[in-house]
Amino acid sequence: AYPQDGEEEEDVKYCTEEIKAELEDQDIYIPVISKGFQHQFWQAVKKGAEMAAEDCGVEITFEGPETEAMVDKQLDMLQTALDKGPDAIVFAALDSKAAIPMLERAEEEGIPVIAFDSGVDSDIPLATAATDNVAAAALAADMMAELIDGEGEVAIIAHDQTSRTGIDRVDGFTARMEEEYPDIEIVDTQYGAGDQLKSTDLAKAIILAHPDIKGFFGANEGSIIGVLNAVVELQMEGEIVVIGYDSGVQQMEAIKAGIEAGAITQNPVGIGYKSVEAAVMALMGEEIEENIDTGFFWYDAENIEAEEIVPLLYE
Amino acid sequence: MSDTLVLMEGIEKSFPGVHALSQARFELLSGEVHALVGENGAGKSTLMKILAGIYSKDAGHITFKNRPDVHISSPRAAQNLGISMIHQELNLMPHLTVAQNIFIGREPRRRWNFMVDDKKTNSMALDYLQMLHLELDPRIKVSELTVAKQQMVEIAKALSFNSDVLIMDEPTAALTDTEIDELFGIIRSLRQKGVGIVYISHRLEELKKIADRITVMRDGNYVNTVSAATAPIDQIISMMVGRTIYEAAPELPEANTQPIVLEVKNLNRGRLIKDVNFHLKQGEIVGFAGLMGAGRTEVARAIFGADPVDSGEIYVEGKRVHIHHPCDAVRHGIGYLSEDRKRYGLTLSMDVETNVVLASFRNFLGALGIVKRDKTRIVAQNAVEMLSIRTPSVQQKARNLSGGNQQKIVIAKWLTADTKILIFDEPTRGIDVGAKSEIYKLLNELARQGKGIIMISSELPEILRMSHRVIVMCEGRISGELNIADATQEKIMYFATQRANGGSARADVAAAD
Amino acid sequence: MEKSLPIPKNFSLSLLRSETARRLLAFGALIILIIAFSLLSENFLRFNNVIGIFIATAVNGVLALGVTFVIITGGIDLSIGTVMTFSAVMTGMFIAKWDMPIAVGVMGGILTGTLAGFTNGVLISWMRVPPFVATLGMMYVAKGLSLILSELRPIYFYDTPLFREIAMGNHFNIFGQSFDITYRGYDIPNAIWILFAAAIVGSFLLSKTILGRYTFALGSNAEATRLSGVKVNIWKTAVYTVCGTFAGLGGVLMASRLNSAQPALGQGYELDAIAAVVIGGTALTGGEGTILGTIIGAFVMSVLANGLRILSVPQEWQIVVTGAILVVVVYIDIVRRRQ
Amino acid sequence: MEKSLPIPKNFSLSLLRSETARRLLAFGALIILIIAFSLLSENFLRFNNVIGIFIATAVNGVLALGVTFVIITGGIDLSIGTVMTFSAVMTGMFIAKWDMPIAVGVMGGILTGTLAGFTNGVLISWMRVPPFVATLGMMYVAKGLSLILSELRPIYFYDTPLFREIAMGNHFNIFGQSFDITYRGYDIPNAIWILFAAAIVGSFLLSKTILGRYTFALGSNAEATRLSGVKVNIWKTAVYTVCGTFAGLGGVLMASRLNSAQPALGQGYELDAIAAVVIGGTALTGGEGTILGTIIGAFVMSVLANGLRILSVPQEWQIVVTGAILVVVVYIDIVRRRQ
Ligand SMILES: Nc1ncnc2c1ncn2[C@@H]1O[C@H](COP(=O)(O)OP(=O)(O)OP(=O)(O)O)[C@@H](O)[C@H]1O
Ligand SMILES: Nc1ncnc2c1ncn2[C@@H]1O[C@H](COP(=O)(O)OP(=O)(O)OP(=O)(O)O)[C@@H](O)[C@H]1O
Ligand SMILES: [Mg+2]
Ligand SMILES: [Mg+2]
Repeated sequence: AYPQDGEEEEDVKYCTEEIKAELEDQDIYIPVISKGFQHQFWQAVKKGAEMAAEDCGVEITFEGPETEAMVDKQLDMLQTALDKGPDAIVFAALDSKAAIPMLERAEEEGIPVIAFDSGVDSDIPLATAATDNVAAAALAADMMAELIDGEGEVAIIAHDQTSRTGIDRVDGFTARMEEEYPDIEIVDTQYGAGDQLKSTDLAKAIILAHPDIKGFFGANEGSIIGVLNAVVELQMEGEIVVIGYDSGVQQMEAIKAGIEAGAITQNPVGIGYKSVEAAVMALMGEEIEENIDTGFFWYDAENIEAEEIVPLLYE
Repeated sequence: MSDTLVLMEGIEKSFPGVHALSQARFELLSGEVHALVGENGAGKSTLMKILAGIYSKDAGHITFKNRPDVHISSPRAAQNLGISMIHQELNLMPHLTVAQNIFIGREPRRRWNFMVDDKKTNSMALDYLQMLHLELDPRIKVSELTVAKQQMVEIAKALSFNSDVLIMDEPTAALTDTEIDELFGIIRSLRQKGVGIVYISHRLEELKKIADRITVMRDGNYVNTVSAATAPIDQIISMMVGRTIYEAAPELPEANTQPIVLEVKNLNRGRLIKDVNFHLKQGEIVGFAGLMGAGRTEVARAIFGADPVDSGEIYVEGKRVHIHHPCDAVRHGIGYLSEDRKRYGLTLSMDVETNVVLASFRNFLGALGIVKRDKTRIVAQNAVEMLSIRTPSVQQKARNLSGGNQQKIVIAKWLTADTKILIFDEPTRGIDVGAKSEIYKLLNELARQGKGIIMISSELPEILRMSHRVIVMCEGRISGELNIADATQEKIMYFATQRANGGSARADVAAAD
Repeated sequence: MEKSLPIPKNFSLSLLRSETARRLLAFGALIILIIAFSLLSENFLRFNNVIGIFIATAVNGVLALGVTFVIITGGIDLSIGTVMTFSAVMTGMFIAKWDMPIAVGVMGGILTGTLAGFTNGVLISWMRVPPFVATLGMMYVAKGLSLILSELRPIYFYDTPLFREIAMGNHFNIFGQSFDITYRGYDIPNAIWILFAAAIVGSFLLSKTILGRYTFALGSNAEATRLSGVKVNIWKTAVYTVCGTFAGLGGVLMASRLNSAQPALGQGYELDAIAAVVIGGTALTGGEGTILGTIIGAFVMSVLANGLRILSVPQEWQIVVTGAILVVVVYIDIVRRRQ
Repeated sequence: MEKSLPIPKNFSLSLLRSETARRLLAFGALIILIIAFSLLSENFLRFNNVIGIFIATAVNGVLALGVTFVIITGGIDLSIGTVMTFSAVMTGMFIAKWDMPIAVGVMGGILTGTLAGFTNGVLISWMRVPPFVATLGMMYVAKGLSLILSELRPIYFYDTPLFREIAMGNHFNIFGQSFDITYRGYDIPNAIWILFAAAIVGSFLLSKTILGRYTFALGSNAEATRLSGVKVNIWKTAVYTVCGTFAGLGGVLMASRLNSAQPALGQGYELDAIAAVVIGGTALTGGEGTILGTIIGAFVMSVLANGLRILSVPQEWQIVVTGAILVVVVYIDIVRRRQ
């Protein structure tokens, strides 16, 4: 196993039966505004959020715009959420700066805000439950370097060239390669909008354009599935070191089958859970940690069944 | 007074596959009505479109008001020179009002030359409409008018240019006699003012009434120019066709004793069709006469299932039939040839072959719905031959044929469908004498074969010549029925003006004659 | 001929009546939605939410206004979404990258839209590229250019706080006082006034000017218009240029609202705008349409989106409901019109 | 008049020539692209890449085939992208959730597309909703339903490995042997054969059958067709149904290739398909078009995408180039046709 950020803390849930009973009487409503809703990652976050809601006896709703480009639609959602008179808000900003006026309104109305997934450039959120995507992608770069012996050509398929996560992961991976591994060359970086089919065709073209390619990094679930499809369709299983991000059935199967070397997983369920929990704690007047690092982890065929990894993965 | 306004010489024009004009020539004096005649596809419209800046000529010279070699590059350029044209096909914007249509491109403007002055537009339009004795609200949308009224709007529009040269391409095709008289009155007063008028028409009997000179064209060539007053019609016709044509004396149709094929009872549709009852016998031609907007087209469309009706019963060969859609009508053996072929008759971007078999594809189907192309081609070629449709081949697109030949294609379509009842709505509108007499022959032949024919026509001579019986409509009602032996133009006019609110002055005049 | 105009007053009245009735349909849909949502949620009619709906309508409304012109000519403009983005990015370039004054940036942004629209117009009228194709091409080009110019990153307007005031300030506010007290100083943002001003300008252009007249004429019968000596190419180009200009304004509003130019946003917005136009009773076949209808259509869209959110309807169902309502409203409109 | 038919043979020949020429244009564009990319990158013409291009064309090509019919009638179908997804999801439901045999699932998926197309057809012909609106509504509805049915999760076909063979196997492979040696046993996948089979069926339908004749007639003049006694509503519905069926096939191919039904994908695919049709010389005004053109158009799109990727052109530039090429090809086509 490759535990990150060291320590394995024992998870203590804040919401006990008593707290749940107490909160249930108050009809607490906490809208969760995410960056998306169709992707599995967000569905896993939603699952975590719902678990926390269940544990704490509060009501949540979960919504996010269709693509991570729709900054204004997200603001509309945030505004509607505020108009519903919520008790707290849990929010993953597509563009943290653009959202500030809305957050100011929340502050004015005394509604506590918890940020998740990526932070907001503002001190309004009481806490942020997020993954350090730059560091996580850097870990992927390290693993890649190790697996290809520190030299050769690699390529990246990412989901989006403008979204925060897309930028951070590509930057994190690229920067680490440039700084630490001079003999590794990133020959191409393309973006497939998280669309499995487009990503497949992209990855295929890249592999064919660079016959000597040794490694491939897929920066989100849709992207890595594209890479895997490309490798399978070209019957090059095992010839290219494939490293992915997040989880999902297909990726996990590929790791077990040895087609994919391994992947970085965040803790989406944890993110969802922790952020709603933090919102509840704020409502209860508890002291909360400002940075809730839900961490990221490397998993591969060896540790995919491990106790500490399994809960982080979603199907 | 008689200065030469326009002189066109050596005009050449080719379209893909068609040499439409070769060494065409035309001269127009001020203060004359110069008729341009020729068979369908002779190139009349093409020649005039060149003068009006719509087509550019391939070669030749145009002298305008003694200015040699004027270049007319666009309709706007033509208008600026003082040339305007009423097109053979309606060219109106249906969503705009009458006034807006008349002044399109020349709207009276207000502030900054950018705002339109609708009040002024309407009042100016009203002036022109009144000049034509047309009772029309200039604020009404053109789409709500009948074809005839739309044609009158086109005429009003052309008049409003106050041009020196006014080209009228079959202006009377959609009009009835009263409107034609109004129009002729206007033409005469324009002539008085020194306007040169080009008058294209297939109604040769009109020419004597209105034209000063007649230029004849054939196959894109100039044939001759003659004086209207002296040249006999026969001579003009033989110049047009280059041969003597079938012109049998109108055979007086004998009374028909055949069984009834179509019976219509109590047909009603709003205020357009009021309680229409009539029958049609096998082998009979029933002429439907009436003024514009009398509701003849509405009745035809209603029988054909093209429009929904409020009530009414239709019997085909004694059996009650329910027609909700044209396909029901076709199934029961009824065919309808509409009055506006471009809008309702043809698929213009498709070839002649498809248009000819469009109503009868089901007769040419093999397994899996495969169309037997070889058969359809033969059928289409036969039809082209039979009706002498001028087309390079049956693969030519319908769009590229002249108006008259397009009309023949529509006729061919219904002949191919082999229906026993045929409704012809203005079958000879825009068709030259040669083709016209062929169509008359055809109608007679079809009647002899036992088909029942309804012929809607605004040309009274045609009605009188072809029909066994004449039904006259007025304001959606059948206002009279005449046996051909008793029918005269006067009697028909009398019934055609039997308005519900006590008749009209004009009817009295007609009856008094 | 004393009764030369037999039914003049009546007729124009009955015309008006049918027009009003038609507009009333979209209006009726709007009222029904508003009543339904108010009954189902007390939060719906809260002042802040109403303002939110208005703001959410502003950009889509402005885009829809522009494309109304194009649709009346019987054309379509698929590029407005990304042209809006391109304009926003250009505004950002002017103000944030090249340090120009705000006014220059705003003008530059709007003119970017104008230019894109003009290009569409030239392609469509002189080069006879069908509108769907020309504007589809422009959709891609504008999208790509936005990404290239912005170097794939949002451009922020932090150094020019006034820029955000364009949409979100309330300097033109006329009712200010009365709302100040009751609604915690939350005033009506300029975006809303700009939307209405744009609608008034659009309405003026469409119904009073020569441009509007030719817009209808082109949609009704372009060939007849040409044969009447109207320079149809120029006017068609003008119409697309107007549409692009509105898209440019939309871009400025969007940038101002977000206080940033987001280069990746925009695609798909054209469909919302076209849907608003269609719900507003403008026929895609051309020849008819109204600005009022478009504005109402835009409100139907945003009230629907907002109301479903307020009711916490699951998002996947929101999508289904939006699609269904679009078809139903248009269908009822058609049935009404046929009568 | 002996020479009543002066130039019959010649004429039909010259027509044919011009038709061929027109097709040749898109074909010419394709050739130029292929030559250019081959010169710029040696990898472009590698067997695997060529196969990659073919596979990448399969889904878009099948969608484009269907929408060709609709476009020839003068209509449009914006729903094919999400209907494809909906069909994929339904296939997944049948096979993976309800444990039906693969054949049933495939039929079910295709029929889902048929049904969606039929619904479009009914809305458009009987209820007179304009195609743009009806299919825009269907776009949303199909998208929402895909998400709802799949519960926002991909549906995997892991228990039925044969399913993936539909697109990616090579059971129909006829050249198998010859390629086996050189290309590491990499054969021509079924998806490619299916694309060509679909094209042949489409071509047969369009040019040989009554459906095809009426498709053209509807696009040329629907009212004249109706007044010829053709049941236009039925045939128009049939055309949209055919289009939906092709979308359904596209969904099955997509699901098979991805070995999963991805409910969130699909929107935007309709524009690619329409672009392919248009590049292939089919006019959006209706009345004309060919299947061969569409297939070539689809290949132009995927060769362009593939070549630019092979050359590692930055993606934002790829977008710009695609938009520009779309307009240029159509423009040249128009110029050619005018002559
Ligand atoms: N746009 C066009 N494209 C191709 N051929 C054309 C076109 N316009 C006219 N023609 C052909 O040119 C010839 C002359 O047509 P034109 O319309 O001038 O005849 P016309 O004398 O006006 O006949 P009609 O009395 O039937 O109106 C015909 O053979 C016609 O088919
Ligand atoms: N779209 C319409 N809206 C309103 N009234 C109409 C419309 N079309 C026709 N009418 C009216 O219906 C009546 C019948 O018109 P119709 O076209 O049937 O007359 P017609 O006898 O065939 O005349 P024409 O000789 O002009 O063909 C007229 O009073 C006309 O004004
Ligand atoms: Mg003519
Ligand atoms: Mg009539």
